[in-house]
Amino acid sequence: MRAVSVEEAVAMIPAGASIMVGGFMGVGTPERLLDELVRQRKSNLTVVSNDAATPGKGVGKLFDATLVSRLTATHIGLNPKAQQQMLAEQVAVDLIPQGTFAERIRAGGCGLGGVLTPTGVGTLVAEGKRQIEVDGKAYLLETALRAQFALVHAFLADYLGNLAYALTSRNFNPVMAMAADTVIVTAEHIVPVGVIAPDHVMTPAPLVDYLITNPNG
Amino acid sequence: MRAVSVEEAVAMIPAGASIMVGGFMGVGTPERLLDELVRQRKSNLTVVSNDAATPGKGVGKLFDATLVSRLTATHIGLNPKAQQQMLAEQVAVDLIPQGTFAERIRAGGCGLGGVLTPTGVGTLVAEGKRQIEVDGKAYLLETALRAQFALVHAFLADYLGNLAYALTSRNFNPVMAMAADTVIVTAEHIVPVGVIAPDHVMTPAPLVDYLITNPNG
Amino acid sequence: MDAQEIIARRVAKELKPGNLVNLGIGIPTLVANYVSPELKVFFQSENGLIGTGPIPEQGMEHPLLTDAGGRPISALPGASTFDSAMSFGLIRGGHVDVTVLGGLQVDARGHLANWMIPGKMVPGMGGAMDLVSGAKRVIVAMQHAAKGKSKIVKQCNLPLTSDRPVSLVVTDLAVIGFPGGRATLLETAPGVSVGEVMAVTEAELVLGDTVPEMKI
Amino acid sequence: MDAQEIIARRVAKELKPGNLVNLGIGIPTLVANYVSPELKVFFQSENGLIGTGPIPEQGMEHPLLTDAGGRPISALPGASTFDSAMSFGLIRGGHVDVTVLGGLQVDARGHLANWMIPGKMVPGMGGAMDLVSGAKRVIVAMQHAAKGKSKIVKQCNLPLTSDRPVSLVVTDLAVIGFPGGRATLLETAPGVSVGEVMAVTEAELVLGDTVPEMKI
Repeated sequence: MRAVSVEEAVAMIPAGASIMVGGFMGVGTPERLLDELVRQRKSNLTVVSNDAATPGKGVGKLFDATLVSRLTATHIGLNPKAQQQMLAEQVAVDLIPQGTFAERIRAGGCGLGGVLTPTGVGTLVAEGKRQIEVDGKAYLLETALRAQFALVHAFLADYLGNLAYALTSRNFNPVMAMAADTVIVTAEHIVPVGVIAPDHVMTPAPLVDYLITNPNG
Repeated sequence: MRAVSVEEAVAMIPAGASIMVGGFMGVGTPERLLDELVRQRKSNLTVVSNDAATPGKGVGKLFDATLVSRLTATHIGLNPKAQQQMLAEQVAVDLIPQGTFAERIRAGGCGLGGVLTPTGVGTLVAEGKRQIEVDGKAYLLETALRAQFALVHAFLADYLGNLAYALTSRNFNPVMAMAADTVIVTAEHIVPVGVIAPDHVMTPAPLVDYLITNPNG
Repeated sequence: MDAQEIIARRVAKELKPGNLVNLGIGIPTLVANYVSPELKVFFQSENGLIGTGPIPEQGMEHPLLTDAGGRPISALPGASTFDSAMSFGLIRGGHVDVTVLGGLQVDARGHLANWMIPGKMVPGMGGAMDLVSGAKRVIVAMQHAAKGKSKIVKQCNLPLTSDRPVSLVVTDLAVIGFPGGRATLLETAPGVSVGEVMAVTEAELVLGDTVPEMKI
Repeated sequence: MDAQEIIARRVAKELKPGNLVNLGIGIPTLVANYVSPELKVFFQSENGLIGTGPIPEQGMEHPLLTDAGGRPISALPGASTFDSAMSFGLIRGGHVDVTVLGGLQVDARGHLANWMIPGKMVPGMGGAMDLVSGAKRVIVAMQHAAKGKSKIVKQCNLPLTSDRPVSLVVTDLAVIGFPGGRATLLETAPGVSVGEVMAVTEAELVLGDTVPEMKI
C-alpha cells in the first residue's frame, strides 16, 4: 500500500475507466475522490454503484458533471439528473437487483465465475441469461462483475491499509475492495498500525493499493 | 432465541440427523455440544465439518464414539480413527476443496443454488459435476449445502443471540450459522445486550435459535 | 382512521415475537408505528442494519447511520451492522421472516408488480426482487385502487417483481390471501361489505364461508 | 546447509515487498525463517488470519490463535482475522500473491499432484486445490527425488491438484520454470551440475543458454 494525495490518486484513473464506487445513497461514499474526479474532469466513466445518490451528493456529482457514460446500479429513483441522462440515452444504464449486484461483485472479488440466484427468474431480469436447475428449482446464472478501480470509503484505516467501516456506511465497500484491479481508499480517521483489533478489521491490508492522506495530516 | 441447557439442546437432535459443526482442527468447535452428543449417544449422524480434528478433540470425539455415518469435509489427515472408519466403509466420506466447502455452505445460507468455481476443474473433483463456461473460462457448478442443525461456537454471545468470534476460532462458524434449519450456539462468554457493538457483531441475533447457558451461570 | 393507518395497523398484526422484518418505503414504513416493543421484532434495513429504531431526536442524527433512503435512523440495543452481501444473504436465504412491500398490481395468482411502469417509471428494482424471492412471508401493503382502478388485477400487465406469489395483500378495503393459488377474500375493512370489495376488484375473488371484519 | 534449508532460502528470494503469501505445511513453512521483516510480507494462515507471526513464547499461546494445523501461532501488529469464506475469497480471487506448497509430483507441463496417493494416502485436499487454482503465483517447494525416484515427471500418474500449471518448482537440486508450457531448468543448486540435474530428472528439461547457480 502507498499513501498518496487525492490529486495523485485520481490522476491514475484515465478517462473512460471503469470504477466501482462504495456507498448507499451517498452514505459510505469517498466524496473527496468524486470531487477530484469532477475537478480533473475524468469523463466517459463506466460506473458500478448501488444507486445514483442525489444531485450534489456521492455518485450524483458525477452525473451533475456529465462524466458517466455507463452505469450498473440497482436503482436511480432519487436522482432526476441520472434519470434524464438515461432517458436521453447519454448514459447506458443496467439496472439489476440489489442482492444480485452484491453477489456479482463478491464473485468478481472471490474468483467465482458467477452464482445461481432465484432472484429475477420469470421476470424481465432473466432476459438473455442462462437459467439453470438445481434439485428441480430454477436459478439465473449471474456472472462476476469487476472494475479497473474501486473507490472505497472507510471509517478507520491504518498505515498498512487495514480498514474498518462504521454502521450503515459499510454497505458495498468491502466487496468492492476485492473486485477491482486497483483499490483506492479514503478514511475518516487514519490510525497507527495495531489500533484496529485483528477481529475488527473488515478489509485486510493487502487488498488496499492506495490510501488517501487526510487533509489535516 | 431461547436459552437452554446443553442437555435440552442435544435432546432435540435426533439420531440420524445432519449436523454442521463449526471449527478448524477443533479450534472454534462447540465442545460441550459434542460431549453431550456422545453422552446421549446420538448415532448415525451426517456431519459437515472442515476436518475430523484429532481423536479426543472437536469432531474427533464423534469418531471416537463411532457416531458418524457420513462426513463431508476437506481433510481428515490428522485423525487416524476417521481414516480407519472411512477405509472400513463404516463412514461414507465426501472430501471437497476447502474454498468450495466454504462457498457451498455460504450458498446454502444465502439462498443461492450454487456457485461457479475454477477450483477442481480437470481433477477428480470434477467427476459428476456440471462444467460451465463463462467468458471462455471453465468452472464447476458447486451446489448449495445445508444441514438440519448447525452447532456453532462463539467467543461472545448476548441474550438476544448476537455473536462475535475471536481470532482463528471464527472460521466456518458464521457461514454455518446461516445454513441450517436450527442453529445451536455455545459461547465462551455470555454478555448483556448492547455489550457487543453493532459493528462487531458477526452473526446477527435473528440467526440463532438456541443459546446454551454457561455452566457457571 | 385513514386508509394508510388501517393498512399499517392490520399488517402489524401479522408480525410474531422475534420475527426479523423488512419494511419497504411508503405505507410499509408506517407498520413499525403499530408494533409493540414487547414483541421484540427485529427490523432490518437492507443497507446493512438489524435493530432499526425510531427516528433519532434532533441533534442525535449520525451521517453514517441511515435507512435505505439515506435518512438518519437510530439503532436499538443489540443492533448489528453488516455489508450488503450479508444483508441480501439474510434476505435471499429466507432469514427474513416477513417483508412488507408496496405494490402497483397484484394478480389473481398472487404475482406482484411493483418496480416499473414501462416508458414512465424506470427507477430500478433496488432490493424488491430479492425480498419477494427470498423472504419467508411477503405481505403487500397498498391501497386497493388507484385513480379508480383496481390494483388487484386478473393478470399483471406491468413487469413482475418475482414469479413467486406473495403471501398476503392488505389494502384499505380487504385482506386477500392465495390458498391454492387463487385470490381469496379473507377479511374486509371495518364498515366495508363483501359486495363493496367485489365491486371494486378486477380479479375474481374466492370467498370463504365467512369473511370476518379486520381486527385492527 | 541441508536440502530443506537450500529450498526454503531459495523460495524466500521470490517474495516481494508487501506480498500476501500463503505457506503450506512441511518445507514451505520453513520459508518464513528466511524472509527479512523489512520486506513487510504478509503471511496468511488459511484458517482465517493475515499477519501470522512467529511461534509464541511459552505461556503466551492462546487456544483461539492457531495455524491451519491447530498449533499456536502469534499475530503481528496490523494482523486481521476473518471467516473461511473470506479466507478462500482471498485465495481464489487472486489476492494471494504467492503460495508455496509441497508436492508429490510435478510434470513437464507444470501440473502438480500433491494431495492423494490412491489406495494409500487419502487425507483430503484441504485448501491445496483452491490455492493452486487461485493464487497469483504458485511455487512448489519439494525434494527433487523421493526414494531415488524423480518427482519431476513426464506426466503425473497421481491425481492432479489443478489443471492450472504451477509457476515455479524449487528443489534441493534445481529451480524449474514453465515458460511456453515446457519444464525449463533455470538454476542449479550450489555445487550441482546441469548434467547431474538432468540425470536424476524424469521429465525432459529445456535448457537456457546459461543455467546459473542459485543465489541463496
